[in-house]
Amino acid sequence: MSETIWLIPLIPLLSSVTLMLFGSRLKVSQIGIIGVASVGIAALLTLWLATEFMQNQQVIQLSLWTWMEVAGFAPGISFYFDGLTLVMMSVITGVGFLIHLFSTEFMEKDPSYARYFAYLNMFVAAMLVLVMADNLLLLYLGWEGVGVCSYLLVGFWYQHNANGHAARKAFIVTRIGDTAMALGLLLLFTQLGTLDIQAMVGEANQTWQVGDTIPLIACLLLVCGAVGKSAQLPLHTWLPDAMAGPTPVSALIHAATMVTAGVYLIARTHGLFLLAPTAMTVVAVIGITTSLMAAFTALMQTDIKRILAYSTISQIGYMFLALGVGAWSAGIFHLMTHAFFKALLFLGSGAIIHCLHHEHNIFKMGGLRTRMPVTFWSFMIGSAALAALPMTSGFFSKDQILLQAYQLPDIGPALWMAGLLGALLTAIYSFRLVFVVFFGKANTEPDKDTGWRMAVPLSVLCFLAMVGGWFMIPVSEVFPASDGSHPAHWVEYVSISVPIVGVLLAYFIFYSGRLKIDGLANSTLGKSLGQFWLSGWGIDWLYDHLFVKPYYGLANMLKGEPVDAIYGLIVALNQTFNHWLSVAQSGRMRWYLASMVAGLILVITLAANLSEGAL
Amino acid sequence: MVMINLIVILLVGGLLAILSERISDTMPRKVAMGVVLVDLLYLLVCLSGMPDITQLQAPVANDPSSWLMHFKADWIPAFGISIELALDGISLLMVLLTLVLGAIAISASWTDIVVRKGFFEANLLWSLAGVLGVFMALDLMLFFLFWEVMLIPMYFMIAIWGHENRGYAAMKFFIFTQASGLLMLMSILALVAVNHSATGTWTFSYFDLLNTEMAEQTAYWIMLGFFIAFVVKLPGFPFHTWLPDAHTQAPTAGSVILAGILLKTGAYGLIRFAVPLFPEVALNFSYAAMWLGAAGVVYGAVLAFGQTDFKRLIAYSSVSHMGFVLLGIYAWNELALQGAVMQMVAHGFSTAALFMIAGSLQERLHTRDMREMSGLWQQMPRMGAVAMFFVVASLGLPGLGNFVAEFLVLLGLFQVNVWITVVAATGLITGAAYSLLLMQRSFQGEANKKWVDYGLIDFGSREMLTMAVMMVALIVLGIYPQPVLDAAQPVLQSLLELTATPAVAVVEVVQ
Amino acid sequence: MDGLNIPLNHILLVSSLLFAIGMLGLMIRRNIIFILMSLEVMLNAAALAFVAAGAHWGQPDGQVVFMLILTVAAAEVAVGLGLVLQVQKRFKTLDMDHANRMQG
Amino acid sequence: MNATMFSALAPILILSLTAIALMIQASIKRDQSVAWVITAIGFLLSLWGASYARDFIQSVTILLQVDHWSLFFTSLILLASLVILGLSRDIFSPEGERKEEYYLLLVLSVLGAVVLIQSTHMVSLLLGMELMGVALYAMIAFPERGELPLEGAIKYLVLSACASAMLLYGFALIYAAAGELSYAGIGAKGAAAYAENPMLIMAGSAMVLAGIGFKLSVAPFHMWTPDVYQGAPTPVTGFLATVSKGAVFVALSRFYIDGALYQYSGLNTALMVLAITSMLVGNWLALRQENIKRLLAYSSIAHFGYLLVVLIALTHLDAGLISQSITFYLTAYILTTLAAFAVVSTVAGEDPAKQDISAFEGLFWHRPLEASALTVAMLSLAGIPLTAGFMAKFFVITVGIQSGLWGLLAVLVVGSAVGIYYYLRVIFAMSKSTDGDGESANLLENILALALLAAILVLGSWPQPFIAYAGGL
Amino acid sequence: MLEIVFFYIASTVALVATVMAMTRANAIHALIYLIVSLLAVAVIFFLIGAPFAAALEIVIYAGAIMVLFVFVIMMLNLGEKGDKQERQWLQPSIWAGPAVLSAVLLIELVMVISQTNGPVSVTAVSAKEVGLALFGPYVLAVEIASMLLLAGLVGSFHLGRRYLERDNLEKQGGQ
Repeated sequence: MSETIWLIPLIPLLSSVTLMLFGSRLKVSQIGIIGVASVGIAALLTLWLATEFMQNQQVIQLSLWTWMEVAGFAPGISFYFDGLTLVMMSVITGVGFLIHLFSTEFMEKDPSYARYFAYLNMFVAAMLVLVMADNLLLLYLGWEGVGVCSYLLVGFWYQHNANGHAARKAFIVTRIGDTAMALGLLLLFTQLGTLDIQAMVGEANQTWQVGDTIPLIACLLLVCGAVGKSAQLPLHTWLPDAMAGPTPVSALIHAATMVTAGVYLIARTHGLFLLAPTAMTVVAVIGITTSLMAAFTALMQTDIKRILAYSTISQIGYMFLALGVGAWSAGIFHLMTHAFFKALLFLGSGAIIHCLHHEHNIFKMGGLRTRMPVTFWSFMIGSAALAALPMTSGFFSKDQILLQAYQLPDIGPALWMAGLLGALLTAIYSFRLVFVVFFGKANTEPDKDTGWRMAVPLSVLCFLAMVGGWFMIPVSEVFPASDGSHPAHWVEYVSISVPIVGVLLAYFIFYSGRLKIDGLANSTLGKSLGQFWLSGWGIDWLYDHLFVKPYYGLANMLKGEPVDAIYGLIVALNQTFNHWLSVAQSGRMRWYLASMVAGLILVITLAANLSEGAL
Repeated sequence: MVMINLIVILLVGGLLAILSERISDTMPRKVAMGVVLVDLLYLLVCLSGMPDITQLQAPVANDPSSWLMHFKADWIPAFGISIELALDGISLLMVLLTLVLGAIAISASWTDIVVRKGFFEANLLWSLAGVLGVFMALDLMLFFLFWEVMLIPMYFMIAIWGHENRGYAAMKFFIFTQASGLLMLMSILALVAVNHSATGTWTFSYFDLLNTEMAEQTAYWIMLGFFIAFVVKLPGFPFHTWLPDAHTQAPTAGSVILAGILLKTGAYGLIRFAVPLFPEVALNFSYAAMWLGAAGVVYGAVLAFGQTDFKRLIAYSSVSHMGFVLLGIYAWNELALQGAVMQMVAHGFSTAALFMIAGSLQERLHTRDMREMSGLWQQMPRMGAVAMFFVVASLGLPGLGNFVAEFLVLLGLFQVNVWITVVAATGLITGAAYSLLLMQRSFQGEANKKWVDYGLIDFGSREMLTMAVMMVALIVLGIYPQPVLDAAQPVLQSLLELTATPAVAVVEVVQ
Repeated sequence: MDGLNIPLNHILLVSSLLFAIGMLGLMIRRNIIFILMSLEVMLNAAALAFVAAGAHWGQPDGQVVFMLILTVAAAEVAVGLGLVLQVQKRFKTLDMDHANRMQG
Repeated sequence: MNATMFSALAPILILSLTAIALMIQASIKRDQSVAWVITAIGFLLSLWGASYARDFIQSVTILLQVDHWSLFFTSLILLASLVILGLSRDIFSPEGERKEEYYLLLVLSVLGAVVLIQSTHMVSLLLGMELMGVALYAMIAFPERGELPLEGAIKYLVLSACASAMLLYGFALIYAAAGELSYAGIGAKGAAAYAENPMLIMAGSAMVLAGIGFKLSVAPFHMWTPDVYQGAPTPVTGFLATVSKGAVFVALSRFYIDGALYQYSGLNTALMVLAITSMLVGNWLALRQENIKRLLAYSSIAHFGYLLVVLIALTHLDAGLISQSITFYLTAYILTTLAAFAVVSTVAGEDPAKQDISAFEGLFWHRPLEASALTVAMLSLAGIPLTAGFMAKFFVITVGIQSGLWGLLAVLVVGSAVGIYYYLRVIFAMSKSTDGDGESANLLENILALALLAAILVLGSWPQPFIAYAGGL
Repeated sequence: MLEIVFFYIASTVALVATVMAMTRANAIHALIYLIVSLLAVAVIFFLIGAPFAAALEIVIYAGAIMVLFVFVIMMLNLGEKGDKQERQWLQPSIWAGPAVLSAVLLIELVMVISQTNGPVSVTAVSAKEVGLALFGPYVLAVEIASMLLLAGLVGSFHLGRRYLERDNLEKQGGQ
């Protein structure tokens, strides 16, 4: 098997190309089969690989060919496979397969069915390349590849300008991070002479001391890339808008896989980050800040997908926190569980939207508990996991993160406290969603319930969201072992109880109505704060005025090509001379004579007066 | 002789094309296509007898016999001017690119030329002949001759078959390039004169002039003449303003050749002449040149963003992309140079394809204004998909040729100057901005009602075939660029040795 | 008759004065006939200078040139006066400021 | 005078005999065609005479120098005159009956030009110039209709006479200073005279320069050029532009070289200023000119500016390369200008309305041969490679660089860059698509256009034989 | 010494007469002044030992060429009206600029010439010497001069004949 892991990304890629080239000639059912089966096969292969790996714990390195070889720069098209890769691949192919399956029903009526699957397959391929790459350049290929697929899928319904706008925003904002990351690559290669991750980390440890400047800069540049892709502050603004894409896309790309690529990147290069503690602190702070910001914002949203989007941002913030505090495996673990429950939630919301004639506003839903039972239970389980209620998958992963954060010297407790606040908020907004959508009075009537192709993925994901916390991820070989110490028990108790408090609060506010917050919400402060949170802390507005509008203004100003003005000036100058001289050609002989005499005077002056020193 | 034949075939082919118009209306384009393919085939046949291109010996820069091909015959012995042609890896790449894009250009203009077809195809073939000459000539006078002569057919192509404002554009194009050409002529003659006064012989041969000794001040001025001439053609900021007009107004085939091939002659000239002839001053000058390159990258991108004319946008994107080439050349290390060569090839394909799409749109919609477009994907999904491919290629998606090029340039540049690299790298962001905007305004968005029942015809098999050639080329360049790199490597190696750069590879990392 | 001690520069001075006056006349007169007369004055000035220079060097060449100048003057005036007749006939004026149909 | 002298004078004698033959013919029976044939035969014989005289190289009296260089130019202007003769055949309005004088004047004018080319003495310079000029006045005013020829003629006459007066006065001053009238004598005694009284000889040379500069239409003595070019019948304009200017320039270079005037830096400075103003003024004036004859007039101003650069370089270089450059440049210039005027003459004729650039629109498609010839001529004037004009410019720049005349070369580049614009305008106009009739020129004109076109291209693309030949003159 | 005095007198006459010629409104008056000037120059020629030149100056210049002018002026029949117009044209605004130019030129020439020294030759150049020169080294010049005169003749014939013919035609048409 180890020799054929290249098949895993290749199969979805081939399927994608097939669908692109011949999609218009295939039947809908054929398209569905090709699209789903390719990912299914990839998933099976991954499963096979996993079983092999569990047995022998063998790291696989496979080089297909040298991509390019220039002056010692020789990145290969080569793969590296270890426990971390396995986790990522499993998530990608596994969750990916479920979402593909879900999509066959969800997108059935769309005229661009083939195009959809082509993009989605290509995304899977690119994502697999990203996680399997053994060097940063190939990783970058996957990285940009998923970016393009994300762009294509967000703007899938290109007929609406808003979708196109969202897609471009998604691409360009992440590109900002990517560019910084590319600079990081340049720096790393220049300094270390290789981009091969393992060799590079080894070389880095030889070359640099902990706390050196260059690794700090390199790490920060990589973090920029991660921040962009993973929608962290300050480059998170694209993700809520990216919800313009079809909902399964949101589930796959903007919840389960692509947005966690940043987390993967940092985890993958943790050897570098260990050399730059400052960078790690930065990661942690970014993570927790993002997490809180997003949680507050999610609290105020009314669009079901936007709530989930902000929740994703917030959860990835937790992962960043984990990475920042050195809880590598906890971060990856949370990545995996999050993939399960967030995919579940997105698919659930997709089901709702699908059945509710594309209704997004949660306050126009209500009372769906009885009419869409499968969806209801999916949401219950997913929200529980998201809120990290005990025994759900999210509970285990989040708990680990918070506890390890607490143990960090100096800022540890502060991070922990902030994390707790985030957890509280998470519980509130997730159950706000549940109560508003599924309980109370029905505002819109669903025209159907989910079909089996939607129900099966939902059920499987429910299961995973419940039990995912019990999985052991095989990353112990990848990351340095934590010291294994445990904080005081009260810390653990507080961590466990906070989400429950949150759920209760949500219950009292949004279901039973016992807790009246109208007064608070309607106060001036409350209103403006609410508005502030609703708008995502005004960051979009800020960027709009700081960057977007000035750029448009600049482009508009320069549109007329100011440089050409220089040449215009030269032309004008020539025309002026032409004009003057033409006027001098008046046709009058006496004037001509005068000019000749003047010329004669000039010539005599020059010849006779300047003649000193001749010969 | 092979090289002479290559040029002569095209020249004669041009005459045939004119004559063939008497046979039938569609004959010229067939003849032209045939001629280019024959030329290409001829070259390949001749090459097949040669040692494998990937195992080329490094040509010794000043030893003709070590080159892949070399031909020399007297022309004007009174001044030591000869017909000296030679081929090495880089020339070969450029010649192949020229012929392939030539065929593509003919295909691009298959239907949109309606008057004086014979003369059109003739001009196209003649300009190709001139370009081939530029890429192969190693006698400076001969080089200059081809350099100037290839512009005349190009001028006619713009002036006769161009769009609404063709007179202005053709004139601007010609004056810019000719005026800068005059500077080059002065420089060539000055160089030869310096050599003459040192050695007492008249010679225009590259090989003889390589080792000309001269005072730094002299070398500086002469180098500047070459530099400006080449940068105008490249085009580098701030000498680029002819390009948007020329590209916009030229017929499709003209734009394809202009963007795909003609711009590369500038870059080729820089690599082949401007730096090696004056290694020290050129490298002293490199700082300024690189800033110009970076400025071009940024400026081109910003201006592209502001355009509403489809072709103009692509034209400015060329300015931005060719900025990378300038950067790559003046970083003058192997990585960056390879990047520059790659960029020449990859940009040739990607931009040519975009111009073809622009031409197809113009042919169908009779406008290039993107405000008139919107939502065309619905009517022409194939064209939309193809456009999407080349747009992402042009914004530098990894896996496609342009990325390899830009990354290598940046990588090489980073070793020379960090801050310029940072500025240039912003081109990746701004590049994405204008590329996607292009896509949004033309193919995506709400369908413009005007075109819904307009009976727009999607790409047919001829167009798709042409496009497929370029797509495959870009993909291959993107994931396995090694043949191109191998072909260029020995040459670059020998140039680097020749200039024996004391160029400091010190990284100025901000501490 | 011996030409005696007349300094060369005085003669040349006279000739230059004649030349300048002729030139002035050329520039200020609008009537073509006066213009031709001015030309004669200028040519005459040159002739005077030649003869003087010839005398200075004691060579006959100065006078030879003088005679050729006479020829030139005659030929020019002959054609010039022919043109004057045409001018009068077609333009109905001798004012040369009116002869400015071509300009720019 | 002995027999070899007569042999050496063969071209001049044959031309004189042709003039006499024409007079006799006119007195017997006036017939334009016969006059045309006699003239043509005279030119051809004279051409033969020029090659015959090659075996009798010598100075003929003190006035003329028959050598290879002058014989080459004699042949060249005779060829040019033949072209002009070919163009002159049916340009004059049919109602004027007495056209024979035109041919007589043409022959006399060519005679003047030949004398000018061979002159080594002030007297022959003066006479050659005047002979050429006086005949030209009448040729310009020759047409019996229209006011423009008359206006052109009177302007040319008055201004030219003024220039002659300047020239003569300058000669007088030089003579007063040096006591010599022959170039060689001036060269020999000039330095001593200069040492004694530098200003006199300088002022004299300057005035000569002004007088000759007028004939070459060097700025600021250029103002007559466009008006005369426009007013004169097109073949006469062609004659003026090629034969007259070419001969005068040859005479100037001889004067400059033999008189060793290049050694005076003051004079050089004056020449430089003239060259610079000519290059700039000529090109600027032509920039937006609509009338193609005026445009060519302005273009010629610039071209003689370029050519002056070569003379200035004499200070630094030996005369060999200089005279080679002059030979090449003048040959290229004469061929190119002839081609241009040949086309203008066949296409526009004598109709002022047809001389506008806009009247040339679509010429490419109606009359491809003429359009090609004019295109090549324009490209050659603009100095595009593969044309004779390029090689000519190549010589100028080479010479300039070798002498380190950077300032002049910079102006040359600026001027040429400006020049491209207006040459291209003509080409662009011709390439426009218009509906038009394909009226064709007569056979003779076609042959002339084709021959000139070929000559320009051959000289530009395979110049080696000619360079070698010019080097041996 | 007497010669020098004569020279100055003749020069003064020549200059004054020329100035008068240049400024007259009436063409015939101007012409007469011009002839006076030419005669004065002839005197100078005589004084500096060029009697042959002096004779030619009188015979050809004053005698022949000026008569040409007279004929033409008579043919054109310029009347009082013409004189008036001429006077109008001689405004300072018209002659100021040219006068400055001429003055500058004159100053330059004077500067140049004043540096010259030495008298004219003591021995006069006789007509014989001139004749020998003319038919010795300058024989070709004489021949070419004849061609020049021929050109002048043909040219003026062509131009003048047309004038006369058309005039006659018009008159006949009028009758």
